[in-house]
Amino acid sequence: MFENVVYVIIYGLIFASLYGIMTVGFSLVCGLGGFFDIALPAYFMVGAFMIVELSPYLGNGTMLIVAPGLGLLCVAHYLLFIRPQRDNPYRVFFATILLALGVESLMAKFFSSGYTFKIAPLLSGNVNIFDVEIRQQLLLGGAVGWIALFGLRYISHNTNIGRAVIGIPQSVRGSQVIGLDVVRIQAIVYGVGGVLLALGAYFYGGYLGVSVHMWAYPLVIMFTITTVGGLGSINGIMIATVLVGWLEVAVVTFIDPRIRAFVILSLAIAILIFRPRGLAGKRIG
Amino acid sequence: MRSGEKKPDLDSDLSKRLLGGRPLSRRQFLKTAGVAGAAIGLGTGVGGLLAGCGDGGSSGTTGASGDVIKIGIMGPMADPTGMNVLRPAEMMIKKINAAGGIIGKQIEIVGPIDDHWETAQAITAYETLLKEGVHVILSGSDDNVESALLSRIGQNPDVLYLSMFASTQGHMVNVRDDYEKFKGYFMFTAIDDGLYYCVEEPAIMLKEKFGWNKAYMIREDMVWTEGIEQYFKDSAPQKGFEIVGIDVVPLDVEDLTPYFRNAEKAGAQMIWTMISVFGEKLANQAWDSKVPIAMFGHNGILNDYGYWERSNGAWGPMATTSTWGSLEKHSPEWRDFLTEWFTTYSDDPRTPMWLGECTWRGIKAYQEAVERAGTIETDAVIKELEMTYYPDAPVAGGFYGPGEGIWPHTWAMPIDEAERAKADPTRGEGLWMSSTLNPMTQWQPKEIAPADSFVLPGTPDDYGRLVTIWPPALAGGEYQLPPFFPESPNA
Amino acid sequence: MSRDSVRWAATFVALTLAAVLFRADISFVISATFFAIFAMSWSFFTSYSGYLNLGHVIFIGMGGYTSAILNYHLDWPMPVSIVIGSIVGTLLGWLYLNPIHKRVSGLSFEMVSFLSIIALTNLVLSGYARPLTNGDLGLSPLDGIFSTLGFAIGIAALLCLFGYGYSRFLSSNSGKIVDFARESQDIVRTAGADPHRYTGRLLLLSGLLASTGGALYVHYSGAAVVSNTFELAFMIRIVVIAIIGGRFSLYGSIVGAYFVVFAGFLLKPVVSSHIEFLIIYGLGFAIYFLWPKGLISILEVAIRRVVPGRKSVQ
Amino acid sequence: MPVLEVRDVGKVFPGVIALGGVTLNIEQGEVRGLIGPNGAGKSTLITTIMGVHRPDSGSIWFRGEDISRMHIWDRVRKGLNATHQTALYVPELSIRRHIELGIMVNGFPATDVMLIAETVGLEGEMDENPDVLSALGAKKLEIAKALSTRPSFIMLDECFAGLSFEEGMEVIEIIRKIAEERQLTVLVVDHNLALVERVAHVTTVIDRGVVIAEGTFEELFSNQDVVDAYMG
Repeated sequence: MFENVVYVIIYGLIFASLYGIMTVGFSLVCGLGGFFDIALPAYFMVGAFMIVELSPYLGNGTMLIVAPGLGLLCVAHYLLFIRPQRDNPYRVFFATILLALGVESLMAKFFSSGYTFKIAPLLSGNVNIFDVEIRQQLLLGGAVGWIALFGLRYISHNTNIGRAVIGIPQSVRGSQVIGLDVVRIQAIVYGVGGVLLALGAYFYGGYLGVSVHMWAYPLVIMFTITTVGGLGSINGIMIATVLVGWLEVAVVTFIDPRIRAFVILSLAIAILIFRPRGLAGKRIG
Repeated sequence: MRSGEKKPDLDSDLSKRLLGGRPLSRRQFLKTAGVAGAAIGLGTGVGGLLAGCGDGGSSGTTGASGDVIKIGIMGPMADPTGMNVLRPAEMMIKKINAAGGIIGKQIEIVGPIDDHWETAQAITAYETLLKEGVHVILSGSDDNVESALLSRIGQNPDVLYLSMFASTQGHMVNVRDDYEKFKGYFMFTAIDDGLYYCVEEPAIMLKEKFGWNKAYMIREDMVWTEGIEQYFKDSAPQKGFEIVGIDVVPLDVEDLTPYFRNAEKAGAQMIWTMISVFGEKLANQAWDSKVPIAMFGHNGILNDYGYWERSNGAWGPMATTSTWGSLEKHSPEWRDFLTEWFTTYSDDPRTPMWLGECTWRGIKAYQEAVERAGTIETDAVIKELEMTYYPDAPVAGGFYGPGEGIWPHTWAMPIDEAERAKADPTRGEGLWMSSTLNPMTQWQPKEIAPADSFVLPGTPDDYGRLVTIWPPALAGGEYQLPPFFPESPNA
Repeated sequence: MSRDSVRWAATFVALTLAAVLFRADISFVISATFFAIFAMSWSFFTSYSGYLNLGHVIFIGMGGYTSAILNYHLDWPMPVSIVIGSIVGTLLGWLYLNPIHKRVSGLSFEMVSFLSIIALTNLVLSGYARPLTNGDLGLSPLDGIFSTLGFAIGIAALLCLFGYGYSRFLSSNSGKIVDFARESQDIVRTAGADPHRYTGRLLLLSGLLASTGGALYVHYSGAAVVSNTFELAFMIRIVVIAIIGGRFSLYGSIVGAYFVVFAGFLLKPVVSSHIEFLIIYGLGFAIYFLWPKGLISILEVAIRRVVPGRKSVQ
Repeated sequence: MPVLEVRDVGKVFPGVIALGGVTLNIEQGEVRGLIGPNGAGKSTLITTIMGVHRPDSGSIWFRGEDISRMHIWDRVRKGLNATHQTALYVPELSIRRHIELGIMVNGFPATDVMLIAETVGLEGEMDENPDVLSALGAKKLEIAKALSTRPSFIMLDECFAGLSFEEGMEVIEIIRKIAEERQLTVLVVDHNLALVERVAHVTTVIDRGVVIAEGTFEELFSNQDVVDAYMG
């Protein structure tokens, strides 16, 4: 029992961190823009394949190329596709659905539809914490994720741009009134989001495998954490991701793995209905 | 079945299910589109709409005249599954035509028509094939699609429908209940009880070799594994196994390590897996996590060589039912087929998967039935197909004949044997032995793999070798403990 | 005769002609008509209420599964189970979505409806619901509806009848109130009405067609399985069709459904399915970027050129 | 008996006490002024009376009935309505349709539309879209929309804001007209004292969420609290 509790706590925190860095970009751009960018999880998948394809040539330096590369890709995506229509959430939603499906078809053309496990870990041993065996690489992922989240939180509270991102109400017009260049801020958030997506893809894909379909579940996770935490709030993401991570592992460990998705989704739906602003976020919609 | 005293229980249970007209089980392996559960391959279905075309009338005709035999092909063609129908058909039919065809008639392939694993597309695909006047349809889609096609199959009993993939006995029950309507429906694929015994048999072998008897089952949350869990509970204890746990894993599972952990904590010495959809994940995560428990089972997807390459041979503790016996011990015909495939195609699927062999068998069976009947007239061909018998077949296809009871007879068993089995339940034992020959293969580092293990010509052989470990007739080597195993796991 | 009735009669004639013309490939026509039904009913609520409803398949699934359960488990005759299924499905879907749309709007509604169908798919497949739904295997074989010209024309009639009804609703007082509710709920509130009463009616009407379509669709498919009812992929297919066709237009959904099915029909023999998807999505994306109002807006321009003075087809 | 009774209503927003126990009685046929400096709680009081917010404490009575927990639309149907500080309209829909809305919703005869249009002086612009309207036109549309539900009591929030003195006088004419012709009770809210003075019989002053005085303008400006509120 004790061992199980330890297991739930540790694994929950690790997954929370991975889910968290996957969600940051999504939640912040959506909070800033008041729209949903469904293409982001597709870029998560693209990032994972970039890592798989480049690592034979770049080895341990892969992430140094892929992370900024994916960041730039996301910025380009924003400038090309989102910016022209960012005032219309429905257009963004529809355009990004089509884009995400197109990206999946394109990737499926070039890559097998199976799973690939070719992301080499930095660390390969196991650690034993209170009788729970954990892979070092996974612990590293969890740690990196939490450092990134706390770092981002620090930046967002202590720099002008950060404060702007957090402080901007959803209304883009509102922020223009107070003299901020919204396009620049959104582009920066897309860039940061892209870098974190790459980081998430490295650990998540390395642990669970990479496939062209690996954006569907992340999309659900992004939606759920954004919902539970509240749109565009880093504190919200941190709270929600821990909640989701723990709940997920706890349901699997203590109750019935088959209702994992149902429990988490029900939580998200209930929060949306009864507390639409999420646990720590701004009111949405 | 395998043991006289418990058979009645199982029978009554089964008969309740089957006579109730309820599908017993289902296998939907390799639905790579992701997961039939939650956020399943958003994309796969979407384009699904892009339907092909359909047929004008509801009652198809066979277009039974002329000098060609038309064989229609449908399935998810963007997927290894569809390719496992198309490629064997193309390879074999080229040969058959070159040799003068079947009873002097050339064979023409119609299609392939993509169904995208999707019901609406499957219907248009099926009706398009009917419109083209095909005599036979080879279909490689899952139970889901087959569920949708059933009512149309029943409308067109004159067109033979050979199912290469969907294996739910419940579908076949339709044949028994309304033979005239469904007589053209054949399931040229393994049936569920066979899948159970092809895991139990090697388990017995390992028990004798290592003394393991604590068995743990991980099954995916699908209908077909429900029935298998029941077999497990009924049969394994009688074979001297102690069931230490069963995990039912949702289809949208991402992380399988909790289940490995459960098994470890339960003191399992072997994990039996019944997985189709997420077999790749299972094997890789087991390898990645260095799970020190022998693991084997039905993981259809893992048979493809492309997978082994992609995963850097992440095979370790896994052994899996496959269509590959050790090459040297296989029939020359099948060996040639494998070799030809491997040297012809460089993209996925690099080698035939399980349903690839089903298609191979299916076409052979059709060819032989037509030759025996001397005509392509449907009823005569059906009569001959029902007599199909391959004692060496690794995979058991199944079909009901007129008036048959609970058990379908299979192509691994002559029809008169099935008749006798009905009369004398105790005969069931031998009967089912012969239908459960799916070999177990294991990946082993080439340094320790035996010389006659499965190495295809042209294989770079970087990742090791496939070794058939069961059944004895095909075995090329013995089960090897993965390097990270403790000397004597939990024993 | 009103302008609406003339237009919808003309649409029906056009669809019938298409069905007769393509009677050799009638299942393709039927498929397109079904998707037109689903897309139009989705578009009716989503476009005119201002709520982006990603849970529309709840209606389709509830109608489909109810009818299938009645037919499969209880052996009710197919026509009866379709009728009961349509009604029960509409009510179940409405009882779930209506309170939610009262409570949350905008992105929140989008998310709730999105997450709901994933949760529902999970539930339908899970062991808990299996005695009722047969899990992943689905309910099969159902009493089937086959691909006949008559059926194609029948569902085209259903489509046009509802299209006409929808048009009438939109030009009625309720429709005019909905026009305000979509843009500003406060305006309707201060005019003395609960805006959700009107958007709720829209939802009910939208659900009725979807649920009826769903009940017919499972019998046409021969089986009720998640992939032709609750699944997200199915939902997205419907959305994509409506976007390509033009989502602020009832006719747009029909154009979209026929366009997408037709494009697949033409491309299939030529290219592999990944490329086929890529072309369709690429085309959809391009169309959407260039003409956000969808194909129907291009068609409108063409019609206006041919028929001078005629106003928008909507 | 007063038409509207506001009994000790309090409303707190996160960090701000918007209303700290406001009591207000308005008699039938009265044109009441409500003034106060910016942020005094005028708008919060109106939105609370309309039902946009629920009061945290106290209650609101309309024609002898407690309406504190009623929906906005039910209050409107009881005969209460208000204009909005910033005009509330849908740019794509014509002025006629805006006025028709309340009439359709309540099932009043269609002839109301032109009557209302004439009352406020919008009859020449009925088929225009509202975004062509001047500031004065927007005020008129607001009043017309409020009138379309046949209210017996209306509240005009910031009804002179952004208008010149002459335009303000025009609005005052409209207010007098509807008060007389339709026997409406009116609450005029603004911070333009000169204009409120011209139309209100009695005026209430609120500051920081509480009523600090009530009476005619003469009475008010002999009250030191009021002077402090405005000067200090």
